[in-house]
Amino acid sequence: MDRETQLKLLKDMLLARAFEERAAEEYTKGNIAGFLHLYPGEEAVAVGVLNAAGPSDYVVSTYREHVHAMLRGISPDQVMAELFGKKDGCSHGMGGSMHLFDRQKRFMGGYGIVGETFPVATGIAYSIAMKQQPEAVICFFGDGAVNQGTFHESLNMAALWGLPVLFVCENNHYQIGTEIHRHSAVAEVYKRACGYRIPARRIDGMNVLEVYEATGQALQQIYAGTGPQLLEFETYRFRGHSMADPGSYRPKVEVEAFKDQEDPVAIAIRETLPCYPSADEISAAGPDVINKLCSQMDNLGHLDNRQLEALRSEVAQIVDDAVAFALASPEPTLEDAQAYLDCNRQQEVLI
Amino acid sequence: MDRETQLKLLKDMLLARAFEERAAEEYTKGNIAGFLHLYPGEEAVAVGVLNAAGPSDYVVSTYREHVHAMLRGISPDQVMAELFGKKDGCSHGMGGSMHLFDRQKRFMGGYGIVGETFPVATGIAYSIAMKQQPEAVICFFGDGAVNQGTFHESLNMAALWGLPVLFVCENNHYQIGTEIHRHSAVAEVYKRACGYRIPARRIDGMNVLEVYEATGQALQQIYAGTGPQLLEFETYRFRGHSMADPGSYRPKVEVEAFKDQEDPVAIAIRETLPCYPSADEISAAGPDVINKLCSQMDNLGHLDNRQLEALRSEVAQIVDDAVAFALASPEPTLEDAQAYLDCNRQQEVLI
Amino acid sequence: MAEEMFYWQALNRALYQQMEADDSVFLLGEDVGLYGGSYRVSEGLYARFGEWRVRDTPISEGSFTGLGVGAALLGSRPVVEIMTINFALLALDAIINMATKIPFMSGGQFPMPLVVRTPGGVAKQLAAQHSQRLEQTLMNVPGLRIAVPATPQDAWWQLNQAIRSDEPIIVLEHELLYFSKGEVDTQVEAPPMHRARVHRQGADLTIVTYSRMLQVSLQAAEQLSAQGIEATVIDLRSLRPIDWDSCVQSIEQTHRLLVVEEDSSFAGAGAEIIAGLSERCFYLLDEPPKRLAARELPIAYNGTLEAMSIPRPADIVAAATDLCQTKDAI
Amino acid sequence: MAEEMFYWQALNRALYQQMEADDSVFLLGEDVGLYGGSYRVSEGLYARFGEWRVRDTPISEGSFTGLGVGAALLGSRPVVEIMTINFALLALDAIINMATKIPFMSGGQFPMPLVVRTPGGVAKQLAAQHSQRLEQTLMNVPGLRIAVPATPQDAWWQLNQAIRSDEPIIVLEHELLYFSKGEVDTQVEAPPMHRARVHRQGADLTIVTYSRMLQVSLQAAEQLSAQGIEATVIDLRSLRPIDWDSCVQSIEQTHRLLVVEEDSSFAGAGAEIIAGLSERCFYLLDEPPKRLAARELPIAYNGTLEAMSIPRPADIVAAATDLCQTKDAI
Ligand SMILES: Cc1ncc(C[n+]2csc(CCOP(=O)(O)OP(=O)(O)O)c2C)c(N)n1
Ligand SMILES: Cc1ncc(C[n+]2csc(CCOP(=O)(O)OP(=O)(O)O)c2C)c(N)n1
Ligand SMILES: [Mg+2]
Ligand SMILES: [Mg+2]
Repeated sequence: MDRETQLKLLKDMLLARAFEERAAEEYTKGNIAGFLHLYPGEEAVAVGVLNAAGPSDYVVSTYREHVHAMLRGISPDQVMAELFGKKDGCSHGMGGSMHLFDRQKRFMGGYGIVGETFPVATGIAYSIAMKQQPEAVICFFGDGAVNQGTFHESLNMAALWGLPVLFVCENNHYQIGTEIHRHSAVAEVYKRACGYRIPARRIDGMNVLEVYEATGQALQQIYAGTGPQLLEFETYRFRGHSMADPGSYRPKVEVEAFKDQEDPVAIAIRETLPCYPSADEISAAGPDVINKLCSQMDNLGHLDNRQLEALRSEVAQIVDDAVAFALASPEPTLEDAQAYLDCNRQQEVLI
Repeated sequence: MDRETQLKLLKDMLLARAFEERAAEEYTKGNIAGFLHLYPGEEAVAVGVLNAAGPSDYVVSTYREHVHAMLRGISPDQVMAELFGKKDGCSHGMGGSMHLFDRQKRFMGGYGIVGETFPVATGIAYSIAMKQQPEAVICFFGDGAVNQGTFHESLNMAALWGLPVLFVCENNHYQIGTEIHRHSAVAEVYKRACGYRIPARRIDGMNVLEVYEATGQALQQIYAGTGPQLLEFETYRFRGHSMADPGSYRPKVEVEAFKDQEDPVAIAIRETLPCYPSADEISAAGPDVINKLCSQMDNLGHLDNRQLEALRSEVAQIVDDAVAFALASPEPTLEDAQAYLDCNRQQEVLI
Repeated sequence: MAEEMFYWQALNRALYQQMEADDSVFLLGEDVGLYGGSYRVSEGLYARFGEWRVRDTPISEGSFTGLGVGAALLGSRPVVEIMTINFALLALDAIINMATKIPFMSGGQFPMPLVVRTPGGVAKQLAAQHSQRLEQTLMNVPGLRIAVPATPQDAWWQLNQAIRSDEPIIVLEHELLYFSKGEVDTQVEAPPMHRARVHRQGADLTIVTYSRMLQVSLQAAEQLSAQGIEATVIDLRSLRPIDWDSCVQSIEQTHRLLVVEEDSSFAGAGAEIIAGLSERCFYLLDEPPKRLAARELPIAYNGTLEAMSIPRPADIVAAATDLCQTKDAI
Repeated sequence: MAEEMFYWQALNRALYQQMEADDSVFLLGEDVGLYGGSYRVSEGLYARFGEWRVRDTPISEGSFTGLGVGAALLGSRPVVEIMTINFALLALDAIINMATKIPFMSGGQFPMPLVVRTPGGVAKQLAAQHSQRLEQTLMNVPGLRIAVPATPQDAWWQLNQAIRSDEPIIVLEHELLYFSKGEVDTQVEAPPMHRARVHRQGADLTIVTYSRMLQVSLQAAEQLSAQGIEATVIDLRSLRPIDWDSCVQSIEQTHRLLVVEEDSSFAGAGAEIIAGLSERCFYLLDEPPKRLAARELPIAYNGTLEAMSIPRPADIVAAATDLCQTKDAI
């Protein structure tokens, strides 16, 4: 992979992380309310998948979708404004954090009811197939969503009719507080696809490069008309399920282990910096990989560390601007709300 | 297998066939109404499975369950009376053909909404498991039902918690008018169990002896506490989906092929009669297996053919009696209906 | 111009017309294709339009209705057939929490040209699980429309309108209406989908009803007329929105209101009709408004009990007579 | 004897008491076990009773509710928690077409001691998909009971009663009530589950309400009192059946009726309340009965719009004032 792509991936991950951490802050301040599900820890999945996607592909996501939305080109301004419930948000303040939409960007929504993404994506794919377009739908879902009946029903239909869907499981091992071995009889999500004869792979979701490559391959096959594919990305969320969740059901040691050794942002930094540390250097770095690695790089006086800092401030600026934009945006009115509901009412006037 | 058991299986199948054909007649006469789903062609499944079941096992079935009910010991009188909507029916005229129940016989109901048998059976099994009883639940369903979300959800839970359920698929290849390759991405139903790590086998459902043996083995394992199992029985229904269905979507040649060569009653007769015809004799018999085989037997002057006739008249008598019983039974009243609904209301009086 | 046909035929023609006119219209549901639909509604369409536009589905109501929602997001115009409304209980998330919410939640970006066709009601001894009447469940959903055609003409008009509309719409048919016959004029312009229709004018009381109960009410009105009571019979045609004006206009004449519905009384569709008209016609009514509905029981399989469970012409006559007792006194 | 506690604690205690008393009671739902329930209702029970009696489930609402139905057939007493009512749309077949039909369809052979607990209503900016109010959907189902505890005391009473009952019962809680506080007397005998409670007596109008709108109505009643209007506030406590007598008795005094509900107006729970009371109190009412309900819109995420979408104390005051305009004239 060329260094430019790698830098793009790194920047996307840094922005994702910065955006989400800022959203958490704004939630604490009271600027954001409702359920707020954040993405830190899982960045490699969205960044890898959506950088590999084509511009005419459609995306269907869950309530944990801020990063997915931004990666499809919805501006951080519009996403942040939506989290603030403002009129300039991408759903004009009607949807909030869980329901980002952008018709033009083919971002077909964040869905709040677990399991809804399956039929929606399958329906979009049906429409594509009817029109015989070389497009695909990317359908995101968590490990917990796999046990919903719609997973089964939709995958069967998608396979039966050869629909162009890439099913993407963000397996962070938890359905809120329930660990995957306590919610799934088969804990390897990709194996679930066997019941539908859908090609499936499990990929390290902490490694953005692997995610990017696997996605690209799968999409090529889908464009070629071979029907749906499923990719399972193993990942981990660093925060609680939502801002309302203290996350106390997870052993601290588990959380630390993932944070220190597997932070996808750290991995991306490592992979992007040209002076890649040796296996020895990494193991010498001990558990606190990110910081140690960064300071090691720093000590070595790499130019790229400055570049990294530049990236960090660039994304910080983007996030600051987004918050300013959101704060400045007006609130939608009741008339707006009525008009949004009536978007499907053409000229007709009801009694 | 001892001859007595075989004779029992044969008699059960003959009764099943005679009962159902008579039900069709009574429907035409107007004594039975609503949806009437008949079982001819599939007898080997219910007869094999339920003869292998233990007396303390529970059974959950679908709307095509007259035969299952009788095999659990509900009298043909009570079943026929229920089809007639009479008070002496096993559901006192409230349920009809699709909703036979008998608490004492552990016949836990016929369910009319496709896919309901899965969670009901799983719940019964949960209750058994809580009480640590050496009992099992037998859950019947069709090939079409496999695509309902509840299949997936329930099998996952049953496997996850090791519940004592025997999932029994009566694969007659059709979901009303839709052939299995047009409704399922994977047409081998037993393969669907792989997504849950549930042991599964496919068995010839036209061969009652194989059905009986496979069921016995599966139940022994379930009693031993190894969790759920799934058996797929390949079978065929000779009639339309229900009395309202002309069945014209099926190629005539397919129907004839199954009827002539695979009639489970014919197979049971063949297997039960001590003078088992040779492979040559069978193939010489040509496509019209049942009749030719019977007349061959007859020509040979076998005692057992008389026994067969005796069995036939015995079941004919049982069915005649059932119709007479049903005709004589009174209709339930509105007060009865209210009392049935209020069975769960203890002494309490509502405002 | 008008032609006599079955209700199912009127629906069939409407589907044909819309599919001919617009490639983005497609049907899906169990046995709609090769089999031609359980009630023949899609007969002949599979042969004409092929499997992509007339799609036989697995038994997966929740997801194939959701598939319709997804396809509608791309501008397709899916017509989902749920074989009977009993199975719609499995598809309510798709209808209520997806189809009707997306246009709003997206801030107006996604219209939802989805039609869900399904027969509801009590048919002939199908027993409790197959005798759902879910109209009131659907009525409480902002952003949803419910058309309830009671005649072949309305079936023709309303299905055509529903497919052309960008709103999510339930076309609630009735199993016992499919083989009823009536005149259909396919050329005349349709009234607005939600406009009620006065089927009969009478000065003594207003009967408000919908779907199959229209026929039962019209029979009762004939009998009442023989007794000297003249009823106005209004077919709502739409349960969301309700055409209040037509009802109020009639009550201005009759001062008496009887609502006849097939669902069970408590919190049924009639509750809204009574409540809406009590609020609007408080000073017009001479007598307490009355509901005639199904009993508060699941539907029994037994035929006699089944028949007793929902309003019959005699029940309507009795209720109307009762309501008009004071008529001569005034 | 009485002790102050949170609503969730009252529910928690009731669960504990019933599980201690009867081995056949068990809980199931998402995160009810190790996590202790999203709203703490099952806190501590997993440690005390173990995984078989406090079962964390996969996200499979349709089937785990159906599992409860199956277990109830064997005499177990399942308490199914559906994390929020929004997900109950996926479980309606199990509730409506299984749980409430089986006792009847089996000819009275199988009582159905199933409890489904779930919080409904509009909470704090959870947006359209998480702001369902399904009370009217459940109200139209014969054979189902719906308890709507509005106070910790009722939560304690009604959950205890529901678990002991052999009927299928929905205990409809409210996300914004879990952390409300109140006195709970665990020793005093409970009134019948469906009995309404008069929370406040006043001669000028009757406000009938339920669940969280009780608190809002009581606030409004205080403000009204300051204006010289005295309202009776009735908490229905049960939406099926409804205790009509308590309402009628009050209207006999006040002659004015205002129904306050959180669901949307058209065909909501209030439709039945207005209809039932219009039928019963036609000659008692001085003014048209009035409903105050949520707007006919999905709930917006935006906080200001959300607050404007459901009744606030000021809205109730305005409606009541309006209704009592003629008071002095009489
Ligand atoms: C049908 C449904 N049931 C329950 C919930 C509540 N809920 C929200 S997120 C969630 C866990 C989902 O887990 P998973 O699919 O693994 O996604 P993750 O949150 O881990 O990304 C649950 C139970 C819901 N939103 N929808
Ligand atoms: C949820 C649901 N959808 C549709 C139906 C209508 N229906 C009744 S039986 C049937 C086909 C079932 O096929 P299968 O499971 O193979 O059982 P079979 O009838 O072949 O024994 C259908 C679609 C139903 N009863 N329930
Ligand atoms: Mg997860
Ligand atoms: Mg079949």
